[in-house]
Amino acid sequence: MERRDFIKISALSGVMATLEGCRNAEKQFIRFVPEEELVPGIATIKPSVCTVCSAGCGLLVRVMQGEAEVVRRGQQGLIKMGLAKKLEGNPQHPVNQGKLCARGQASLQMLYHPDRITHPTKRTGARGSGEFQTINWDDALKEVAAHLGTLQASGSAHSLAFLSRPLSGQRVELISKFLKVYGAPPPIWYQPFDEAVLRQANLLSFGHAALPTFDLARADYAICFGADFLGTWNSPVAQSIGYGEMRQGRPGRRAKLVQIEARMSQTGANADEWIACRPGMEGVLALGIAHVILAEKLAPQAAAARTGSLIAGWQEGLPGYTPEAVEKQTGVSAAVIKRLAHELTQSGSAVAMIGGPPLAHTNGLFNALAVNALESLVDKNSVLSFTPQVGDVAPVQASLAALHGLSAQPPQMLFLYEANPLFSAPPALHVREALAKIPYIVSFGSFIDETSAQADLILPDHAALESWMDSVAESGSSRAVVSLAPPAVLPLHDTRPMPDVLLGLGRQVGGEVAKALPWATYDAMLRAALVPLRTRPGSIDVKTDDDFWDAAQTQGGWWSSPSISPPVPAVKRAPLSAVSPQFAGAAADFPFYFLPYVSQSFGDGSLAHLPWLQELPDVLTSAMWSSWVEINPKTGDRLGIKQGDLVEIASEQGSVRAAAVLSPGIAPDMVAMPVGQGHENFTRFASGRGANPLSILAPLTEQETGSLAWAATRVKLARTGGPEQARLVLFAGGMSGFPHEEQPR
Amino acid sequence: MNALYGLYMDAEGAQRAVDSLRSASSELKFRSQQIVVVSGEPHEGYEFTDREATSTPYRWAVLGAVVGGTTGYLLTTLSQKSYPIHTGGMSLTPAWTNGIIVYEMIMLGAILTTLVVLLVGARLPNFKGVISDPEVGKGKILVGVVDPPENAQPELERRLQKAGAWQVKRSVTPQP
Amino acid sequence: MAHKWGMVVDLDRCTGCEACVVACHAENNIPTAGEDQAARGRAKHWIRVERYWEGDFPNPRVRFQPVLCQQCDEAPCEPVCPTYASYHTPEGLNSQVYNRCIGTRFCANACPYNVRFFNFYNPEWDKPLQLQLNPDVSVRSVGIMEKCTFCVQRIKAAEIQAEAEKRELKDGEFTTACAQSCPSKALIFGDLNDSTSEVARLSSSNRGTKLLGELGTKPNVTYLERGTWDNASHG
Amino acid sequence: MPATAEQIEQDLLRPLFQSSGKYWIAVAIATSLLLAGVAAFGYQLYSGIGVWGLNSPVFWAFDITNFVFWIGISHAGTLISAILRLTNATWRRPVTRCAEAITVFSVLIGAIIPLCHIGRPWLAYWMIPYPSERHIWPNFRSPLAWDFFAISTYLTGSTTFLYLPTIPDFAAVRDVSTGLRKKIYRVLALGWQGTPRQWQRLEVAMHIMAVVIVPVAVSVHTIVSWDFAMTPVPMWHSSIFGPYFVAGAIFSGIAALILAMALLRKFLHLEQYLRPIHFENLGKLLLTMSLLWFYFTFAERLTAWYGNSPPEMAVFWESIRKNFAPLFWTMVVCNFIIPVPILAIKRLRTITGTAIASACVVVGMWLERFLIVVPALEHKFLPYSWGTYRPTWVEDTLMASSFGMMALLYLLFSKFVPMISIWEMKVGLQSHGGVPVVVPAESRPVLEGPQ
Repeated sequence: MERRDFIKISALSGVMATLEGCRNAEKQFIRFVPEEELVPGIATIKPSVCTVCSAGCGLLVRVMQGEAEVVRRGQQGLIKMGLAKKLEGNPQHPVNQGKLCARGQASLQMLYHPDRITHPTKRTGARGSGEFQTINWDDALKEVAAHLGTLQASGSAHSLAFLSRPLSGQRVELISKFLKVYGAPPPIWYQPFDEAVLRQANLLSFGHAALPTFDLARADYAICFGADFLGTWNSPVAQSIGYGEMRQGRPGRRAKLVQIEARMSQTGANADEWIACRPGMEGVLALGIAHVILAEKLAPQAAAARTGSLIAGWQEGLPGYTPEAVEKQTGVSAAVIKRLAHELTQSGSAVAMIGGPPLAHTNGLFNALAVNALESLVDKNSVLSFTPQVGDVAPVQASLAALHGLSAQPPQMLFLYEANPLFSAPPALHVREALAKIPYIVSFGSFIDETSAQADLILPDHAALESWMDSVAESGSSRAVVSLAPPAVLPLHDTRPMPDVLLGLGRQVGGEVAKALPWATYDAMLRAALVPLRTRPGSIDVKTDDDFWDAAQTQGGWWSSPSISPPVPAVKRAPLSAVSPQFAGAAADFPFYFLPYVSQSFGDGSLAHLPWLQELPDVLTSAMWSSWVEINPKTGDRLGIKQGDLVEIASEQGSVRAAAVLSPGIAPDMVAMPVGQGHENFTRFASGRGANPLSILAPLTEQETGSLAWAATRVKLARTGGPEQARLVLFAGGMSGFPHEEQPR
Repeated sequence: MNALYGLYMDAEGAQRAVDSLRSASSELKFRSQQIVVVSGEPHEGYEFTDREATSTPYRWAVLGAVVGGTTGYLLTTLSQKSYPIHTGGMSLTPAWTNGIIVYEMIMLGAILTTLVVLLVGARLPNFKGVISDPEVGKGKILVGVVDPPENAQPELERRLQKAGAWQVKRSVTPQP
Repeated sequence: MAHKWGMVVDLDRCTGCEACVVACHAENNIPTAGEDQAARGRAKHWIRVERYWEGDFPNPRVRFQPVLCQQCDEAPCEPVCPTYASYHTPEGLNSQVYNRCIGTRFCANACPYNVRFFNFYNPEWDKPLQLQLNPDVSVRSVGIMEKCTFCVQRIKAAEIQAEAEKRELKDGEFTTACAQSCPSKALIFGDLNDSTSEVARLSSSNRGTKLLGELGTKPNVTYLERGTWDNASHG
Repeated sequence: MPATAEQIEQDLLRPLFQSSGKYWIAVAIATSLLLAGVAAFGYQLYSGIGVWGLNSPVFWAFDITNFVFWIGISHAGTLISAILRLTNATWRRPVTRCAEAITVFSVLIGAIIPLCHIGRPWLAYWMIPYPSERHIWPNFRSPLAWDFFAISTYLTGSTTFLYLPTIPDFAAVRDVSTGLRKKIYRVLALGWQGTPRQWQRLEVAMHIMAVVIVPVAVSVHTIVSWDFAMTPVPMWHSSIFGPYFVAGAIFSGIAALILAMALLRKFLHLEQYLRPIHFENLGKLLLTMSLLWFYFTFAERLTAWYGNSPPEMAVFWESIRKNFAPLFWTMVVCNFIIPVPILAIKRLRTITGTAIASACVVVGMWLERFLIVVPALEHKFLPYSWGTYRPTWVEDTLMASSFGMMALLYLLFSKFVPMISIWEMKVGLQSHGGVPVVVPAESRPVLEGPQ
């Protein structure tokens, strides 16, 4: 065969793949040519920013030419354009260093999702009926501007609310500024699994109201209280990179990982030692370990004097926390506690981490402070640090209080951006009722979900890859990181980027607002905000602002030269003494702790609409397309529940049904459900699939910070049907599951 | 085509008839090839049947087997050699597996030649001039002379009768 | 020098995050089966992370084991194919020539690792999802087998590049989609014939084993067993 | 008891000239089954083979089970009749043709099934070795390529083996029939006349064929077994498979033959030709094979159990104790527990008895093939990748239609060809001065030596 043929071939196959997709693909086949003889096409690589979670990883987008149906000036047609084919990590980016998690890569499907909202649409039917009609942008914007005008004129500007998922970077600035000058209260950031408790604890213990950064490559021993830091918590990619290093990156020096949790997470599955601790007692366990260290003088007490000062009785060596006493409260044997204490102090530099469920109890802050104290007691090598920030922008805090406020007095007008409280907030918070009372709701969402289905007007945002993206890394790096990227591809649909729409609205509203937001488009605002970084020592060393701006775009952002901001003396504060967690539901009626956990595939559920993630087998259960409840086999035997049976999980707030998965990795007195499925209305791939554990949560909050205590609900179980009712799709073992494969060796 | 023939109850009679016809062939001016015997089933142990015995088909079958085997060998090795393809660790022309193909081809060769040899040897197919008589199906044996010389017919008829014919017929056989 | 592509899977680094799985879907145009087909065992994952439980509560242990085509030197899938659809490339890959495949599925049965997948239907993508399809990779039609190719399209691209620049391929200048995405660097891809390459170095590690090596398939994927803390700490 | 050749000819030609309403009903049923299968296959072609219950890792199931089953059945005729011919067992005469017919038809079906089961049936011809634009030849290393050669050889051979001894009977029909029928049979008879020369050549040819067809038959089923034994699949990769499959094939073949004979005897009123002695003798053969089958099964299982390699034991227990246990033990009952007593006890070894035993064996042997194919594929080496299999209606229909096809072909055959070789029966008469060969069993050995 000749090179010329190859080119024909690759062209053919290219056209076939991009245009035809699957249609009679066989007819398109170039016959008899081995795959390895096809000549690849030309790709251009463009930087972008991952917005799936708060970690803010840097992306490289593989863009190749193709033909797409697009909308231009209301006209639909086929044009040749660059199409994003694949998302990779940006090797230069300090956070993810060229790596990318499953969720980040799958976010590519958000761009091409068949159920994206392609035009501005106006509600025609009743709220939530899902009846919308297309309108053009000018009318839509006029309408919103009119509402804003009348609201301001009637002197009730304060009753404009902006509900969004926690954002990062200049979008936060833009929204906050807009509301401020307009005269409205600050934006309401909501997501179910917020980190308010940990930020507060870190502020108290270390003087940083931020998520911690762990340089695991420096650790010889890691003890982790509940944080799924390899899966979904904080900055998973960065932490996984560090994990790889601490395992096999240093010849002859392999760190030990001890995971303490009552339900085995993906991280727990990788631990050398997995210890089940009674839920909410993690803090006590930490102090028990600290007690041994202090009592046996295994480490200089001074090391933790600062952080310890926040714990009652620390100075006296925690008399109340003898291993035996702690064993009673936590269920972890005294011998193990002692051993852990010795291991922690004898092996090089250790680190203690906390995150996830332990913080989602009514005593979350105490648990956090206790582990922080232990951390500073054993961390000789400053494995823990905080990512430096440019300026003093505090990370946005998702606050349940604000959501409460929304329910308390519903505003006159609501902007909605990618937050979906109707799915992710416990019904007990009555968000649905609140929304019903709001006369006018505008959503910027790209998809119809439970909440945006309530909107009166939808102004669909560009997909991330179609927009100017920026974000600031809160953690995961020893450098200050500002990620930035221009659009990677042209827009496919008749959508507009939310920031530009907001700026436009500002102009139309005029007055103060227009003055405060002088920028024509968002990139102008970005440039204005970022260019000052040129003078700071960092990844870009150029003379002029223009060069800086270009360099930042090609590099995918700007990052400072390495420098870690060490923990600073703790805030002076009345020491906290052990508080035992409160649970909703009496142990007699509701015998099981209920743990809704962040799903490996769907995060908090906002990714359930991506087919790649729906078909991604959960790594521990191998389940796809379904939702399930994890039950200890012994509990299963006791209640006559078998693998795949349909089980009803009932709390005081209500009940959900899911398929049972018998897992040895969960305490007999606990059941756990992944969050993400159970959407009533969220695209063809997620709607009406499985059950939503958040919908049976009690509205308990963490006492000190008032954030949702999502692990503090108790439930009861009952078998309500066989496998045929509960569609549990497992990848392992095809149709019927094999819960306990043993390696044939 | 017409024929003069007698029908005989059993092989002995047929044998006698065949003998007397043959002895008369020279004086009555017809070739012994014109003598025809037809039966509804094979008979053994008589001169007129066993003189046809032969073992050539066996030799042909063996030859066919050899040809078939060679074809198989060439088919495999030649195709593998002339279109060489990457086989990882495997040899390009593996004797073990090719042997199986060769084996099957040997058998096929033998079968086909046997078939051909039979058809040729039994003068099949042959759709013209088939002499048959319904009585043959009922167990009689037909012995006669094809296209007998006119003047010889009375003598032939006599001889057939003398051999103990159950019946003697002079037939213009309709083309079957 | 001829290349010999191989991979190392470090079970001690693998966290089971399955970034590799999505990466593979995106790179290789693997269609989503959908719930019903997945329930019937037709979900396609060229690379999968197997999970094995050992022991029970309170001391359960889990071992993750990414399994992809082992690209065997002595591949059982190759000799059984009557049409040479599954054959051995000059660079030692087990290639599946889709166009030659008539779908006997014999190769899939012969494969001890169950890493070959069959197209039970023509693949379908709801528009405009098909715009994501990678033009460098054929879309497989109904009735044929498919499997991990070690991202042969990337290999080809790199080789053409190097050829154009008149130079040898450098170790790590390209890698497979799965290895590229793997956050903990549990997957390392490279040229086993290049003694200086990382993959060559690691595959000779004393933790190295071959998956089902006892079958004598001579895989080009090496698994590095999990380490234990005690061994590491005490020298 | 047919005394004369005339009688024989009348009796055996009767079915060709007159047939009952029952016959046409049977034909109708068989045809509709066949058509249902054709429809199902069309549906499968249209929507993809996904309409089957196959999945990963169970890539073969009903399709290959039926393939092996029918190829197995095919060992009824050719092998048996060939052996009986070579050993010159004269009681074979009424048996051979219906046996050989079974062979030809079941090989035909067996050869069709793989064409339906491949992913792209329209490309099946790529199996044929010929210089093509693809610049590639079949891979002669592949057991499937061996299958292709073995089965086509076997089909050619058994067809010839069936046709040759039928020529004189075609001639007989030709001579007694008129009109169109005469024309047809004139062609079929190739102008056979019945001269001593022709008889000689025919018998020699039959002898050669009998010699050749036996090793072919053996090789065919050995090669079928190699489709499994050549792969490193637990419980497949075993050297016993060759003989095991051949024995099983003959086993099921004889069973099928007995069943067919019983039916023919009843519906074609051949009581005087297919007599207890035949069922008696075939019954004894079946008994032998049943014992042999048990021996092989035991040997195979014992080796696996004693070897105790985990992957094999997974499959082993799956079939003996777990999901497949019911099927497995049904198989044992059908292939051994029921047939052996029936066939061993003389009093039970009647026509009905042997027919019942045979019916069980046919079922049992189908199950055996299923239990060889599916449990092993479901439980290969890596437990995470295990699967389970359920057939769909499409597969059920296709299977049913394979039986329908068999029935139809057989029915039509019995309409066009005397199911018992007329001339061979006549030879039987003549060689014993009018006394038919088939005399009561008690007075004769099972197989008689050459006379």
